[in-house]
Amino acid sequence: MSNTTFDWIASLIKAVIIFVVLLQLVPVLIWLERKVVARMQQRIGPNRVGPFGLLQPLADAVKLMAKENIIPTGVDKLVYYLAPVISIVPALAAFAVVPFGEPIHVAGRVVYLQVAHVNIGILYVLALSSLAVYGITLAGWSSNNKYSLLGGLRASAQMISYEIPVGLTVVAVVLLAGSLDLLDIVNQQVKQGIWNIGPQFIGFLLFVVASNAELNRAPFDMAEAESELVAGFHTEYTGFRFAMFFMGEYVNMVTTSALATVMYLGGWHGFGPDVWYLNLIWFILKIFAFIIFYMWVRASWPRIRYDQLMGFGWKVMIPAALLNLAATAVVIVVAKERATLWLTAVNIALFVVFLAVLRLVNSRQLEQHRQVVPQPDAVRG
Amino acid sequence: MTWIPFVLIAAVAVFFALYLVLSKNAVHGALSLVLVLVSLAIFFLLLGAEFIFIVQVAVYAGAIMVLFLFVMMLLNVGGAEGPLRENPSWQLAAAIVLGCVLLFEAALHIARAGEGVRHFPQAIAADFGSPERIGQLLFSSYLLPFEITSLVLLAAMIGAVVLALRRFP
Amino acid sequence: MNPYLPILFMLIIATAFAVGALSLAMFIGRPKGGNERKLAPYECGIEPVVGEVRERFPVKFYLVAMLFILFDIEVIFLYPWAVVFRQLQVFGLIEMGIFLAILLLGYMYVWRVGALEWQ
Amino acid sequence: MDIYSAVPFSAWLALSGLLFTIGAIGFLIRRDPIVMFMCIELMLNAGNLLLVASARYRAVMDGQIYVFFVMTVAAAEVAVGLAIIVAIFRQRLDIDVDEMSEMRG
Repeated sequence: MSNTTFDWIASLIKAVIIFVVLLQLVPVLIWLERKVVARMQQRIGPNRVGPFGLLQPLADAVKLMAKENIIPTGVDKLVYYLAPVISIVPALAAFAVVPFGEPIHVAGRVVYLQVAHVNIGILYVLALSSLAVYGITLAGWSSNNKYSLLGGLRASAQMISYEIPVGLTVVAVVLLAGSLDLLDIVNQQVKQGIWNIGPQFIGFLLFVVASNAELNRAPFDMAEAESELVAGFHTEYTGFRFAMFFMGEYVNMVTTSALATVMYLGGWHGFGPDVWYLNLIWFILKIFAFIIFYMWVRASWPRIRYDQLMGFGWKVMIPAALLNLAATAVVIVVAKERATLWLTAVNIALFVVFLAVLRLVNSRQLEQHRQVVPQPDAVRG
Repeated sequence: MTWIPFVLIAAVAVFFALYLVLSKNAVHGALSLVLVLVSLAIFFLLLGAEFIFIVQVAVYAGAIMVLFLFVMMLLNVGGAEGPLRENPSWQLAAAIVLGCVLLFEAALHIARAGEGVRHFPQAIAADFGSPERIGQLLFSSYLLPFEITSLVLLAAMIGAVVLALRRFP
Repeated sequence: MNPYLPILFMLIIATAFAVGALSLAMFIGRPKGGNERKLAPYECGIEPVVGEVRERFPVKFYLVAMLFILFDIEVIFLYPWAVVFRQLQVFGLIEMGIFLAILLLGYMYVWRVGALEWQ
Repeated sequence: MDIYSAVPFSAWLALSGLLFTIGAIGFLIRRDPIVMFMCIELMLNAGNLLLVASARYRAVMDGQIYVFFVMTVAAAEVAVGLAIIVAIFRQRLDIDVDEMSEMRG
């Protein structure tokens, strides 16, 4: 077998496996989210279909598939059908460059444990996630419904606003690694002896917040606020077309979690022996930790107001991300070899200061609030 | 055999370029322009311009076209009128004549250059078009243009804000 | 083999899945009659308000997209810089500092003028 | 799969010229300013394609840098150009280039 044939077959197999795994993760995540959120709200969650309600997503899928395919009057049919496809295809393709293990050797050839090993991996993921805006905008526009259009515009304005902080925090990671290749980024973390969550702790926090907003998830899910916008851009979508938006969202969540794992948590590295199957388990565990964190956030915080959301993105996240980037660059130049150590120290110190300031501001606001509203307990009921 | 990707992608690009010019609907036109941009991005990739490829996708397809869509929705010009709505016929004639002249010029150039432009057998390094090389060039030969770029962006930022926020009588 | 070819495979598989699933759903869930009420756009369950559906929206949305483009370009310029930063050292710091300082002026102007407020 | 060895440079030249011509004709025959704007983008991209192709065929990377700058300028131009369209629209509530005669100054 020639080298080229081998490469073709290997990459085809990898592509199919990743595709199947990603699609299979969607029902698992939907089930998990319903269960986790239910438990946090003192409910039980799905428990009728199958053991622990495990087959519930399957039942939902059958229902969605069999639903009547309504095309509302006055929609732009071409765009209306295209929008769900546009929202899921980039989501699936974005995962192609994420590495999930050390390259392994099969029959004397190197096989990368990622669908495509490219030079500019991290930028590729960001670029494809910026294409996700289209699905939402077009869905809102084509539906011939005011609320859909407003929801779509809001969602896309929010997504593009938070793309900039995401990009800026990623630049700080690239500064440390000196490469856009995701494999290099993981290896560099092993080489420097500490995962990037240490020297980039502030960046990590910014990335988690900004990516949560970019995923349109609660508490940043103003775009699909059921109470205000009758569910936003997908109001007029039923059945499987609706399901496709959902799948796109969950796949994006997996990709973002995987990206955060690769950039900040050392990728597939963990404790114990360094064999590829253990590494894979570590990788999956870290991804699920992130996903459960996102679910936890969703269950804990109320939705924030749209003007606050945009103001936060432009006035807090961008300056903070720029400061983080500048600090990283300066420390790298000044501290040279000991940059990692210094960055870790600076980040932790800054975080402590940040917490202290937050506490101070909070208590002051609470004080003012008490003065304005004499009996807050009575008001709250 | 290696002609196939070129012909396929070129056909896609030309088809959607024509669709942009002739379609009645501005939003459909914008979507077809996105497809043209993406097919050109694939060409960039095949021509060894890895970084430019991703910039094309991220900036052109991911940002500039989004602004076009936003403005169309903002101004509600989605379902615009026919493409050739009551255009003066001299304009149409001038356009076609000018187009023919342009094409003829290109053809003339190709014909005159003959074998000269057909092949420069040039091997390229493995990192041709990588972000490292772009960065090295940007911070050596092209340092001044790079800094001036920030002025262009500053001017654009101020200009657009002034124009968009202005109160009209 | 071109390292980007697997991405093409992925794109083809994903598109085939999306189109296939949608066609299947279209086949299974054929509309089963009904009147024009059923096909009317859903706006809080009440009768759709008469008038232009694709209304005009606040200029704010446009401003956000415009600022996004300019900042996106700025971020894109940061990537090649970050990759070669270890070679450039202080020189890179100064040059990028100038670049960002000029853009920060614009950012401050935008903020001062109130383009970032969302009334 | 090297596209470079099979496709002569003149093919890129022809494709780029064709796309540029389509953009130019579109710019002249359409009246919707947003579509005209998109035609300008098409013309810019035809130029970019030629720059990248010649960068490859001469094995010099400068062409790619030019494309990078062209994209930057295009982004700035789109932001300002669309701002002008929005401003005119807000004032006149109608956009048709033939009626923008007051722009002549």
